[in-house]
Amino acid sequence: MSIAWLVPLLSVAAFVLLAFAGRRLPGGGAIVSLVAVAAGFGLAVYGFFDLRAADVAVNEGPGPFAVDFVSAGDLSVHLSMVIDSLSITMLVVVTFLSFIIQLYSVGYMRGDPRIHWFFAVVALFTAAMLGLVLANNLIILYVSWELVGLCSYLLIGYWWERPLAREAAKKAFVTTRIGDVGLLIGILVLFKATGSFEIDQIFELLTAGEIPAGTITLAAVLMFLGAMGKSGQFPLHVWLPDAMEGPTPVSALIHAATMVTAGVYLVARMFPLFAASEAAMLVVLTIGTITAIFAAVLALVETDMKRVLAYSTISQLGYMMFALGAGSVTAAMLHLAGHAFFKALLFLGAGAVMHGTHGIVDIDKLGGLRNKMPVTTWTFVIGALSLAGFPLLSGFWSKDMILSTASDGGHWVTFVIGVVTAALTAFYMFRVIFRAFFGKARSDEARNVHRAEPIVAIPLVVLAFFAIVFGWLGSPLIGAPFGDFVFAGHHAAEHGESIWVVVISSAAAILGILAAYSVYQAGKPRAAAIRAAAGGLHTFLARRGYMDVGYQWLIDNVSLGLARFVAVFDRKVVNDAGVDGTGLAVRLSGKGLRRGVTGLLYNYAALMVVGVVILAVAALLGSA
Amino acid sequence: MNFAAVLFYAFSAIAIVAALGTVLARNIVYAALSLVGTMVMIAGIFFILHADFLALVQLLIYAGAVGVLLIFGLMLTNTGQPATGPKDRWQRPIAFVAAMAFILVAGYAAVSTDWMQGVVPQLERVPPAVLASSLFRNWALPFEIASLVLLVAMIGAIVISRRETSND
Amino acid sequence: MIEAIPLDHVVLVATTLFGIGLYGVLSRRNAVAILMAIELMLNAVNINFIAFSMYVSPDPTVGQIIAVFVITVAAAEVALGLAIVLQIFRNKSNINVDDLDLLRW
Amino acid sequence: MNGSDFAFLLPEIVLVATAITVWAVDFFTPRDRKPDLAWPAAAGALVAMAFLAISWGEHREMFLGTLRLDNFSLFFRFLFLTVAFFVIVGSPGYVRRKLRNAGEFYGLILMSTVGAMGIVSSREFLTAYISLELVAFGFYVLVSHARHEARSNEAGAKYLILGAFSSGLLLFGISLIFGATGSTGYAAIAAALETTPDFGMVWTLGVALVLAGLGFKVAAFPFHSWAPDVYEGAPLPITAFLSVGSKAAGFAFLIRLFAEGLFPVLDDWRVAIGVVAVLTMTFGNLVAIQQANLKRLLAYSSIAQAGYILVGVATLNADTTSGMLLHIAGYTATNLGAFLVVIYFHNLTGKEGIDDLRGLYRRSFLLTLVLAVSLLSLAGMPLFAGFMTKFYLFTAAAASQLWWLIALAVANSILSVYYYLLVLRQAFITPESEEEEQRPAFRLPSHARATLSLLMVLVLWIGIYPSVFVDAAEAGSRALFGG
Repeated sequence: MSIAWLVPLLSVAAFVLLAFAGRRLPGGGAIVSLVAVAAGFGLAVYGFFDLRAADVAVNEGPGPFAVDFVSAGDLSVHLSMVIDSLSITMLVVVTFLSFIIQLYSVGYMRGDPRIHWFFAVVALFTAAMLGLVLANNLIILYVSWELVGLCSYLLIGYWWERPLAREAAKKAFVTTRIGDVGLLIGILVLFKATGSFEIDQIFELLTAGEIPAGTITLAAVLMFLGAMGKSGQFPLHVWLPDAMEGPTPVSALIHAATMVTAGVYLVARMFPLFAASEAAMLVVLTIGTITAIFAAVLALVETDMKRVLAYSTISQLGYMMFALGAGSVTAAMLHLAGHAFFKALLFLGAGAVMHGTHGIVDIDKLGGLRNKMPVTTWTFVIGALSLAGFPLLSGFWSKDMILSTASDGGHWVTFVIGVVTAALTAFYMFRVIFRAFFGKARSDEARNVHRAEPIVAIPLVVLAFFAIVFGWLGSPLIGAPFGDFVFAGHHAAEHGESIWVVVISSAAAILGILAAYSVYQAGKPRAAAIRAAAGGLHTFLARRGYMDVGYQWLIDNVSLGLARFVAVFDRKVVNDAGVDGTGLAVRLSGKGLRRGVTGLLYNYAALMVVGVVILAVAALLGSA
Repeated sequence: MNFAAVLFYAFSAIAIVAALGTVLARNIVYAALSLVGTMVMIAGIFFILHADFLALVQLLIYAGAVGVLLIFGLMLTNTGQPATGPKDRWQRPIAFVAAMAFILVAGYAAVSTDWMQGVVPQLERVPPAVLASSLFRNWALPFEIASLVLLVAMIGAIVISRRETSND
Repeated sequence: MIEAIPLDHVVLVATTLFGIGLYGVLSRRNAVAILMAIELMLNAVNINFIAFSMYVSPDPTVGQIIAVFVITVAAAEVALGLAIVLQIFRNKSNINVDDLDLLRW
Repeated sequence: MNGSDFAFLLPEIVLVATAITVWAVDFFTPRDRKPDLAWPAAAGALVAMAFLAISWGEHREMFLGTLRLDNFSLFFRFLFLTVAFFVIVGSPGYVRRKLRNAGEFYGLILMSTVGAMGIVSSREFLTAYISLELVAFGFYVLVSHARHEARSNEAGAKYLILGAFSSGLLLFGISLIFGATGSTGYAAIAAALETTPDFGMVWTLGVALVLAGLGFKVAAFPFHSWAPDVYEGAPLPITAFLSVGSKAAGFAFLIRLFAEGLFPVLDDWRVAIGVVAVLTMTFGNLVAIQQANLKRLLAYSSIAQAGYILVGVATLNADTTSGMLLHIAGYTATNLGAFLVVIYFHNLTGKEGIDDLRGLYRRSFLLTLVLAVSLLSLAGMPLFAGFMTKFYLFTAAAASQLWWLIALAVANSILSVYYYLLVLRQAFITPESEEEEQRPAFRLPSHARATLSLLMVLVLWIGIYPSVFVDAAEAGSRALFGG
């Protein structure tokens, strides 16, 4: 299917049209973006069947096809893309969700003055995400990767009048860029070792054993750093909860279903590289496990509905990562796809609540919504059940597959943590449900909530359907067709799920739900009592483990401090009244340096002489 | 030691003393006069080094034109006001350290290097005709560019410092 | 007759003059005095060029030619420098480089 | 050298003739028409560009090998003419508001361009040096051109004094190299180094001094101190010219010198230049974060950019040279775009603070767009020139195994995103006061729209499909390294 490049290109075209003429189109030109992505979806489905007929697996696609991009001297960059089961799965999921969520946005964003900009950026985001998925070339991948980040920045800060949104946008951008440094250096390391940016060529050299083991580990870990940033893995997860300042459809599309899975996709795409290094796999496994449990615990105390979902996303991404670390691309991808559906559903449900209550998301202020918005309530419950891994729903199958992978691989610590996380997941999701949808309304807004309009409700129902059935693709009951389609190395279906894993994980989910019921629904005062008993622990969690504070401290004291130091060095007039007033320590430490650049000509000249000395000394040392 | 060498060391010593005067003299006019003195001594060194033409150029341009220009500039900008205190009390010590370091390092490098690795010095007087032919044949291009530099400097000096008529 | 003067002595004189000029640039506060110190540096360079040209270069004219150009540029620099300094003097009645600190930090 | 060789110098001759004509015509032009002398001056640059085509693919040595017209010099000569064209075309509005002596102003820009074109073609210290002085003298005058403004005077004085001081250092260095090798020609120096490579400290000192002198021109730390002050004080179009033209000329000098003359000893200098590169970019980026004035921010940003290019010098080979040429071309288009926005913004509002950009997106879509494209490109975001060229440069540099250098360069380019976004935030996000919301939209002259759009297209072109530029850069690199 060599017309795959059309899929992202359609959305690029939509972006260009919307950015320049969107203002003049009715409804902000949403229709343009919708048509583009719908067509993309059609192409993706066609490609899926095409590929299914060809029966090929990950990295065994019908060969990458290329457009010459830069070709000069040693460095040639082809615009090459790859269609294999991995990318086509993502292609279908991304286009489908993008379509559904944009449809929902038509209702949700109605009346917003900048609506054309919203759809333009969503279209650009979709294009970038698709480019990332299709890339067979690490440069294309990196470019799309950055573009995805840029769109995320623009969309989180979409309501730029709000200071919180601006801060969140900046935080997301800076945090993910930290990971991106790793990715870029990792790409360069690979290029250094192989002389190629083409993923398939790199793998050829890899299987031929031409890349030294140390380089493999280094490259894999560096690339994983990029995945950690984008997929919100501990300790780079701090931006994701704050990113909920963006419009809810954005949270659903970008910060739950697609962009944040880019990290998981990257690891899956580069899986042969990771698999070649035990150390790298261990890093992925460990980080994934820590993330899964850490985020689930933080979700326990969060009262902002969207933020609970954000932590849940982080936790589930951790799940996917440890699935990869344990060696199963199939399980990770199944969970990725299934999660995309039910998490989008949950976010859109939360959005419907916000819409109905005019912006209330604090579950302490909600309650009793069940009667006023039945469709929202029950679809939300389905989503939550699926997420919790309730038997026979979508999430159940993928979670089982992940846990079996862990148990089969003998990763018992991870297995236990995975089960505990499953229980916690069920608990916090039903905490939200009982607090928000059941019981009595605790605010006027919750009492006067209005029902969701059809264009908002229809996507919910469609997504709820998939939240129930999608995971069946991975069910051993019907022969796990997904495992036949997406696999790397070995067929997942070959190691069928042992029944005791199924029992344990089902029990964990049900226990979690029951516990939530007993704490938040059955007996009234228990929640408060537990909170009181937990005391310091609760505070610790409510402050998100003080990680944001810690990072802020680091930024304030280390990086800004460094910047400030240099500025002072550059700025301070030496004879300023300030100098004599400042302490002796400052004078002793900064005197020689600070007088360097002061606006005074002779200081500048003196600095140049110092420079000659630096150069000469460095040359003598460097040549020695 | 022959006469030329004696002259060379004498000129050098005077040049260095005068140079010190240039950078140390409190009265700026004395400094300018010391500079002219240094230039004359350097012209002498040129002469001893068989660069007669350069010695002449040095005398004409420096001792003549530049010296006069500088003194002229000093007269124009001399307000007689006492200078304000320095903004950087460390200026002179740093300058001293930097200059001493430079002289010691570069001087040591100059003395310790075997400059004449296999080269036999020619030490012949270059006739002005040879110099001129070299200048206008081999170095015609830099010569042209130098003329542009002078043109730019001239126009620049006029643009920057001319007094304007009232309607200008 | 200049055989009695070793090349390193000439270079040493040039270096010393250059260093003195350097000191002048770094220590003077009068803009014209700084220009004068720069002249000193450029002249020291000329001594070097002429000496090297005589002693080591296969073509004894090169150094002298360079010196001619350096002198030209140096003179032009003084002229232009004085023009700017004069303009500053007109605007501020002062040519102390300490006071040239509108632009900083 | 025969008469027909002069045809290859026609671009320079045309520029000089144009400059002198403009100066002459200036006498007969009424005061209020003088700023329009920009058009003949710009036309001269275009004509010169046309004559440049003669040199395409030709390699000529003239004046006993002191001048070499090859693809390397062709690349830069074309670049300088482009820069001169855009700077002149971008000037009239500013000149009308702020400057007198318009004719001299444009003529001097052309003269400096001639100097820059001389530098890139010289294979010999004296010719290169005197060309460098031609560039510098032009700039001394241009920087102090707003002669009634204390800031312009001050910038001019600082630039002249420090420039002369750096020339002194450079010349002393050249004299030591001359003393050690007996020649000023790069080829002869390289040959001498092959046979008698050991001159010990004199050699080290000589090269260090030359590097200091050239470091001054490209504003590398710690020879950069003049740059922010001079950039801030100079008339805006000249700041733009300085930040791209003068810098590129300095780099061209450096690259040719190291490739053709000092290559045998380059290995001794890689670490030293690498250290300077890292200091330069780190310093530029860290201080840029603190700036409130747009010009000053761009000044520190251009210091940082010099640091990236120095990475290429430290790892000099055929590949990194083409990387540097490409990056310089991309940086030139990008920075010109950014400065033209600042110039037009200043013409319309008289302001140049970052705060003053508030609400820009509402007042002029084009200005905001070009500013965004330029800054994102400077920040090295994908799709824009800055990413592509930096990527190409760093990838080529990676072959040197100087991993610490590459890693720090990449880290720096990511650090820099922060302050570029701060500027964009003002333009896009920071809310206006009610009073400010009443301000009318800008009206840009049509030539401004045209030049801005052209530069934006260039930046995107280089960022997305750089093949033709890569080819040109590689041709330039091959001229030095063969192959």
